[in-house]
Amino acid sequence: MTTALASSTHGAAEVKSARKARHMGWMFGTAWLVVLSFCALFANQLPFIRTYDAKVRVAGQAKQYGFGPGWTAWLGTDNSSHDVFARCIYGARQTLFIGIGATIIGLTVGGLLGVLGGYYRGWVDRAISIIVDCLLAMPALLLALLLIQRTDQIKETITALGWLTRTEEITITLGILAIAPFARIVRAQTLGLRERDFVLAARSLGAKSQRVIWREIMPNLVPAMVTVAVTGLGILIAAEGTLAFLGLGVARPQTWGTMIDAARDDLSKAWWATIFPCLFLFLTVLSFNFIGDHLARKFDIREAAV
Amino acid sequence: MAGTGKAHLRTEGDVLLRVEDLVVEFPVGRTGLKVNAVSGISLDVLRGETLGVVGESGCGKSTTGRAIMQLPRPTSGSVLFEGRQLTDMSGDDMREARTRMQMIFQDPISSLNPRRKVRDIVTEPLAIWKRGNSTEQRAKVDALLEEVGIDPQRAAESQPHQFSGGQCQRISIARSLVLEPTLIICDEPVSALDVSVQAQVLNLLEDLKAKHGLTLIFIAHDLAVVKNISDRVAVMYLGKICEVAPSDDLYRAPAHHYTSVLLDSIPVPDPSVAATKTAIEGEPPSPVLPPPGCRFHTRCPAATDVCRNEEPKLREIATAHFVACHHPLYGDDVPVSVA
Amino acid sequence: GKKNDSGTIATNATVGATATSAATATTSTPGTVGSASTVANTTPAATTVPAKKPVSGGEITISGEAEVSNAWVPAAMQCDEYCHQRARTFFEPIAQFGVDNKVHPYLAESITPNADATQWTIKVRSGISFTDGTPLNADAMIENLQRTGNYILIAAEVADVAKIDDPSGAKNADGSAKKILKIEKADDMTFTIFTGKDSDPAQPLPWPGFDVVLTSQFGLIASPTWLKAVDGDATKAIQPVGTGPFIVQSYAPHDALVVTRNPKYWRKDADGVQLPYLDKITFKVIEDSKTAEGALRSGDIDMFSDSSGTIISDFQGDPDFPTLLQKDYAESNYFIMDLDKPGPYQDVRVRCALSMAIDRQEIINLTQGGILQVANGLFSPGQQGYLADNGFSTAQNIDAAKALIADYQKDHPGPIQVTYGHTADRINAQRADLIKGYWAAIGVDTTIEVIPQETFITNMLLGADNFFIYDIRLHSGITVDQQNFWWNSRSATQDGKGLALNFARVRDPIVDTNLATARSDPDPAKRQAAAEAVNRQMAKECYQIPYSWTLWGTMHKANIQGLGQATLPDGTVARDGTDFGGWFSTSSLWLDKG
Amino acid sequence: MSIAIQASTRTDDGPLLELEGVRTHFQTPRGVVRAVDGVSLTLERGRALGIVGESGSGKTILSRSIMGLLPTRGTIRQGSIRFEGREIGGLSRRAMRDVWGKEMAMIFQDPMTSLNPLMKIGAQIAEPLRIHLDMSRSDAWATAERLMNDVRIPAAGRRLRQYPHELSGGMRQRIMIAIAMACGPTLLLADEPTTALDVTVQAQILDLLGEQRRDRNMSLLLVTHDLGVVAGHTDDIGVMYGGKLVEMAPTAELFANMKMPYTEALLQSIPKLADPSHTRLNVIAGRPPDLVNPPVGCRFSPRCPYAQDRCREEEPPLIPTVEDPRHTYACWYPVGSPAYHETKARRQREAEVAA
Amino acid sequence: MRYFLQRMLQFAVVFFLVTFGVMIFMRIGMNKPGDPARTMLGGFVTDQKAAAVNKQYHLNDNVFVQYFYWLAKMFRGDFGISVQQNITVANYMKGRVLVTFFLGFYSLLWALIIAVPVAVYQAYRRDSNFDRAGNLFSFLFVSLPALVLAPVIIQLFVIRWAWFPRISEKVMPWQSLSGHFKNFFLPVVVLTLPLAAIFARLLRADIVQTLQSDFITLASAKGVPPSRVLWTHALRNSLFSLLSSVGVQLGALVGGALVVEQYFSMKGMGALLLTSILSKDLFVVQSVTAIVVAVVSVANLLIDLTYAFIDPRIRHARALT
Ligand SMILES: Nc1ncnc2c1ncn2[C@@H]1O[C@H](COP(=O)(O)OP(=O)(O)OP(=O)(O)O)[C@@H](O)[C@H]1O
Ligand SMILES: Nc1ncnc2c1ncn2[C@@H]1O[C@H](COP(=O)(O)OP(=O)(O)OP(=O)(O)O)[C@@H](O)[C@H]1O
Ligand SMILES: [Mg+2]
Ligand SMILES: [Mg+2]
Repeated sequence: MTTALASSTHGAAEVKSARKARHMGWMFGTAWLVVLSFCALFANQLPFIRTYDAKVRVAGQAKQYGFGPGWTAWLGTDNSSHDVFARCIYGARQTLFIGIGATIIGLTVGGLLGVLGGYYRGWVDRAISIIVDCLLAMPALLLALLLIQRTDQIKETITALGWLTRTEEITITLGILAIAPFARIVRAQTLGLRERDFVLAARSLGAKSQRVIWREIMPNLVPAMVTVAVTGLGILIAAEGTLAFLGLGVARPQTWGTMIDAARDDLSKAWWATIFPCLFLFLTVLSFNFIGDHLARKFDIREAAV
Repeated sequence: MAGTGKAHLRTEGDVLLRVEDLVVEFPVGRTGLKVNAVSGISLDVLRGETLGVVGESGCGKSTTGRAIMQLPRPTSGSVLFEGRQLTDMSGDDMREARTRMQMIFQDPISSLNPRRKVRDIVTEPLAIWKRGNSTEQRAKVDALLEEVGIDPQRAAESQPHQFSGGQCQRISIARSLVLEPTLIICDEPVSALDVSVQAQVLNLLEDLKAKHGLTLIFIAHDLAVVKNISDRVAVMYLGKICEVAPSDDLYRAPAHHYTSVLLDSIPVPDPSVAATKTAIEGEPPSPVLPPPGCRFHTRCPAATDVCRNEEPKLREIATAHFVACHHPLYGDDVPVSVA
Repeated sequence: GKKNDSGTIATNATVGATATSAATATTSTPGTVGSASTVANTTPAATTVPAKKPVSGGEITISGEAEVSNAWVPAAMQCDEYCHQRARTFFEPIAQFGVDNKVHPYLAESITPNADATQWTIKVRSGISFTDGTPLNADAMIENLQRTGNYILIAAEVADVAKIDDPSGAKNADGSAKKILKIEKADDMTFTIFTGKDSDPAQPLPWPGFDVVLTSQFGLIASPTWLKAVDGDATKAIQPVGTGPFIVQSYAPHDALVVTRNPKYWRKDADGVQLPYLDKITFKVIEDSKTAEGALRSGDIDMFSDSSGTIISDFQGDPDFPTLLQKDYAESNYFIMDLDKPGPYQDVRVRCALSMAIDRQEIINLTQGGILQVANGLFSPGQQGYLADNGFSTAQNIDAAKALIADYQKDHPGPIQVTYGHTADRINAQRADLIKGYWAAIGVDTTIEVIPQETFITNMLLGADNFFIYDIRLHSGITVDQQNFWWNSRSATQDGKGLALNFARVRDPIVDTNLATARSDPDPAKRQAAAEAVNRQMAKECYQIPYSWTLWGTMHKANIQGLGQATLPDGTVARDGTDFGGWFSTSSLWLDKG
Repeated sequence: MSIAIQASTRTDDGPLLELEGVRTHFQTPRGVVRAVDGVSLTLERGRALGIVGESGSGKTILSRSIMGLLPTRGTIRQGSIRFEGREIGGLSRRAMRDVWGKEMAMIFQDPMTSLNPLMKIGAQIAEPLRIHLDMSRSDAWATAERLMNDVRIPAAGRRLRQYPHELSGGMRQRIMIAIAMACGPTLLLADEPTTALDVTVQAQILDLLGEQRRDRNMSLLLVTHDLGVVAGHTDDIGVMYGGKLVEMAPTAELFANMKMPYTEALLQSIPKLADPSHTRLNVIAGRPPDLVNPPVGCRFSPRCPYAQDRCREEEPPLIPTVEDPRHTYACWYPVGSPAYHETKARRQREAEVAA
Repeated sequence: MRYFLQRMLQFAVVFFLVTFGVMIFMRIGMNKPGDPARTMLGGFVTDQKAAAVNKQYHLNDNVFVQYFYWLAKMFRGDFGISVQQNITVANYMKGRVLVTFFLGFYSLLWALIIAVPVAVYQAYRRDSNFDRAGNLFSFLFVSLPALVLAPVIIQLFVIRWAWFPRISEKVMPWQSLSGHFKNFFLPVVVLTLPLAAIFARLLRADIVQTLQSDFITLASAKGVPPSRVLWTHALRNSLFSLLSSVGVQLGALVGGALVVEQYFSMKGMGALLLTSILSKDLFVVQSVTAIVVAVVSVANLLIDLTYAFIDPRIRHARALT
């Protein structure tokens, strides 16, 4: 037989290597987060991590930026003579706590609102949409500022909230910010799911709405929620840093945001004190983005791209 | 056609389901307009019978099926199932009643929850109604799966997407049988399947029907399929019934112009059959603004002024053969009304 | 006469807010007889002797920290350092300090006390008018003094000025007669102010240092015509009118104040050149000192004042940007405790233990550029009552601190928990972080609260729930008399019962008696001894935890001349930074274009 | 391998389209999908060829391979595609652009998604005219209106200015045909043009296609899964299974004398109107082959009731029947062969025993 | 039209709820018996001033009355007065509005100018090196908050190379074009990069999706050249996410401006909001928030209309409703 065409494999190699690149991003993200979480969780036990308050002294004296990156202090020391590496790890603890806490709040409340609105439609949906619209109409940062700034007075007025620490305030605030986007995405997904025949099938089997929501719809929302949560985590962590910059961060234990903000003006003097926390923040956000992107691809959820 | 009337409803025999003047309307946004999806349909099904419903896309077949299940509840009309009026049943009673009737959907993939294991899906009805303990449930489900030709072992560990379309449709069928319903409404169960698989599923339905003493309402747009499985066929057009007859009668001698056009349009896999007769012009009008009089008059070759103004009623033109047409292909024209 | 205990709190301070440190409240009094010799103002060599003659013309940009709310009405300003800096370009005081640490008349031609210093007669300088054309006379000054003297913050400063019922019969909100200062006008250009213990006109109180008050916000004189206009329309407050060397051109809060030369200014320099030299000054707001540093270096601004040791040390020895330092009579940086709060602060052992746990030099090294001096109390060098050794231990002594804590825990078992508050600022946060570390080392658990600036001060004044230990900067000045209301138990109002300017709620009879002596005793030696006694007593009780004394620096481009060279009408060189550290006169500034 | 057939069907001009051993494979994470795996066929001018087969048998990919409209990524193409004697299999997309629309046109399955929703109908019909024939805007639109009249769209002038969503499915499919006709191509590839339409409309569209084809002397490659559709509307039929062409013949010949057990089974599994209701249907057991790991030997062998060992080992070539050289099939034991009858009889006996 | 009215109604509801919410929120703890003005102004105000403020703003009335008075004033174009700064809010914003407007306008514009061609080309050459580089960069910039980006940029361009001023002045283009550029460039860069990255990612994904649709294949099958397929057929059909994202990002831009203004010491609306929130400047917060909400909502409405302009289906659906 005549073979007028040589095999034309145009693009095949590219596809492969692109897939590989994406895979690498995902692998990197997971690896980074696993190592980071491990160090953060066991910071007190791990021998190579100094304690939070330990000072690395130069000739017995605490010194601002006494050490650059090196053997004594891997990532140098900060303006209070603390080990930047150790602080980054403790910062991870704090930052991840805030990020994950906020995501859980946003996901729970937003997810619930979204599911209810999407499932029941009608006035429930309209009411929820208005709440969501209101939350979205306010620029997020503005809302955060208002919330945090007012907590003192709120705590005074609503004494039941007196136990809130700054960390928890910020966590809750960021959680509130996350509600609207989560609710929107979940609602959109629910709207799609409720039209699917298996929901109709469940109802025709006599399942109650509650059961339909929990058994049929929820499990199908999980991929979207996880994906959006992961991507959202990156955004929330960055948001925490921004709040720190505006003076509304958590002072102690320091978050990455606080660390960056504390040292950023000494960049020319001691680049390490800013750059390393920046790097931690950046890599973590990047990791979450990579993983989010991977999940979005895997579950084919396009909303998460935002 | 496109007629109302209840002449075809039977009084004798074991009537399992009797639908009268079923109307379903959907609002179009907030315009105040509405989609007249189903406009006054009456049907009945005897116990053990298979009723086929055919019609073009959008004529309201699925809506009829769902309205019978009260999902959603019809705008008006009555649905009498096993002697009980479903339309004004309370929520909980209705949920209970739904266990006696089940539905199978067109898209086998979409009708199974993609995130659950197949066996759980099939067990779900039993779990909802807490029938039996888990071993009993399991035994029952496994037996059913076996019966529809799915390996229970594989079902226990796989999710729907690991099965082919035909297999998914079998799983749907198994699920609908678990609660031992008397009536199954099949909404185009084979439309999404390849011909070879379609035959498998049709045969399976026939077998199960005989074995479990089921009554079926079989909705499809493929006339050959409907004919194959049904005892009696109702032809729908734009939310109305135009003809009801035992299936062999209907295909041998269609009385309604629409039925005849429909039959003529079907491409026959046999080159020796003369090429299609002239197809009718146009497409079905929008159900938002259905034409007055006979709804088919806009496309009917035999339409007259009567058809444009007056809605024909279903009437018997041969034994058990009912048609809603002023000028049927055989039988008498409707006597021109005096008014 | 009867003691007036109607609840008016004697205040002679303005409490302002700045971003770099917790709170500043400063007053200055000249060294009264006998203490002036200890005072010297430090100016760097670069600016001490101007080799060249000043030239007129040119404009400069000055920056300062965030503003607190401002009305530019002397009777409503919450004036901090940067506020004074700007207000004094268009308002002028009745009197001002010279580098000789004596009060010199400014808008007044003379200020004369009677023999026992219970009546002060002021003669207004003639030939001056406000920039809106209103003439300056006795009526104008009295109008201003009456208004400002009744302003809640200034009222405390003039608490020992006699007050009488308002002759117009005006009433307060609670129905009591409205009080005005007892000021008697002699003629169009002369009037007399009377003192009275606790405002009681029947008990004239000898007050040898009264004239100091006239150099402060109380003495700033604004156009009465404009003041009345503001009464009608509050938004006119952003276009203030005074007699000063500059006229306000535009004001945008939290952004910029632009002032231009007052062409009809009443003063000329020694060579007869019309003052001021500069055509225009733009005052910007740059909240962050580091940004200001960057802006100065990149040429976006020409000068700024700052009290951050880190910033000042950055500029030390930089020939491109000379620095003028003000380090005497400095404020103290310390941790203040609300002694009213139940719990560990009530116990001197805990207070002293907390103090001993701290490594002061380390705090200075890490948060203040290493250039500040370790403080042993609230009396900084130069101030009346300063003692090199007041019995206070400034060295870190963890073991001793632990011992004290252990001792305390014998009586009060259980963990010791303290709450520490600071304003949202990087250096303060860094210090908080360090403090928590120090206190953790002696087994004290610290909760850190970040508190917004306004809340911070309100909390201290009103004694809010979360006011426990604060990082604060206060108490500049020269005499202990100026600190009277800060430490006097009269102003230690209980939490929730009103404003307490005695933030720490110090209620100590020894402190009280000595403060009274320091105000009115005619014998300077006794006043000095009283001051030292206060210092020792507070050190012994560890009422506050001092760690360093403030240092102010004014960094500027090398071509800016005349800084610290301003003269008073009588020819004496004026002393900048009184009332509040850091501010400087602008009338003497000129640009060296060569 | 199909030299004889080609020789006998060649007209003076030579065939319009000749495919030889066309293979189109995709690289996927699962492995190489052999979507089209060695298809050879010839299409004469003016004739209509129907391609039938089950879902996934490679019909769409075959027509796209001819058109050269495959995704570039991960596609491996082999074999020769000659169009009007010219090899077009290896042409770049740039070179193909002159062929597309002008000489070859295509109609897609789903009329709902095949038109650009944001462009006016007129603009979409006019687009190829302006590109290929350099028409002015007004000329192109006038021609577009004429084309719309040709495909019997009422009120064409008004419709020109409408958007696709304002038209029904049948109308849109007519528009698609108008677009395909615009530049007078010689070959029209129609991929399941009526699957998404109602039967009554399907009949209209099929008639329209046939009519246009005859009027313009076009060749038509009609891809469908419905044997009924090809039976009435094509001259020849090719049956595809698992990426291969398993049987090909003139329409009448095929129905009268089918050789492949697959073709037979396919036909038998369709319910027929002529049969009384409740007629038991014949069933093809099993599932279509996985194109990543196709069965060895004949691809139908795992499902074929007549399969022998040879079928499972050796791949049958496409050979002509004795009766009609235009009828080719790929089967070791075709319908009517002794082995076939033997197996059939055995099956029957077994069934009787079981009953 | 009906749709438009409906949107306006929705806007009104949201506007009322948000502004009312903000007011309530600002007054939590202020409306306790006693002296709201004092709580708001700190402990130092005179009785007269406190009384005057209380009276003028009805602070002792219930919140609904307060809200009503405030709203009535807003509608008369009177945004109120900054009680603390003794300046009308309108005056306060004057000179600041333009700063933030230019920041937002330039960032949005540049983000689109960068993102659109990049995304189109990426989608066209999917999985090519260009695409991968584009993806990587967009990932990097999406993951770089201003917190990280601004210090580095300032360090390099301002401190190290001194190309740009440390604090950005409000130089308007009509005052000095080069000065305008110098002062706005860096803040705009900090805002633009992440924005462009977000836009590019969204748009690329959408175009990739669109390129797989039948009508694109049909366009190719008609012989339409790739550039026309991309820019006319694919791009227009892929704008939905991008446009809605522009709407979402508008709100985020206000937040971004707030941060960037802080970094570059620009005195814009963001800085104003920050100071007024921190200093509890009630009416400034309320009015500026109201304005921001209104602007963001109106912009979203415009985006909605734009989409209807692009997509006849939406126009059609809306004509029905
Ligand atoms: N939930 C709904 N809301 C609005 N309109 C609906 C809804 N469901 C169905 N319709 C409309 O009602 C009419 C009948 O729909 P139905 O699904 O019953 O038709 P069908 O005969 O089943 O068609 P097909 O063969 O396409 O399944 C259609 O015009 C459809 O658009
Ligand atoms: N881009 C692709 N990448 C990988 N595999 C593909 C691709 N396109 C098609 N295939 C595979 O090629 C095989 C043939 O597909 P094709 O679309 O030609 O089938 P078909 O006969 O047209 O089916 P249908 O009747 O469902 O349209 C299928 O198995 C399909 O999964
Ligand atoms: Mg249907
Ligand atoms: Mg196909």
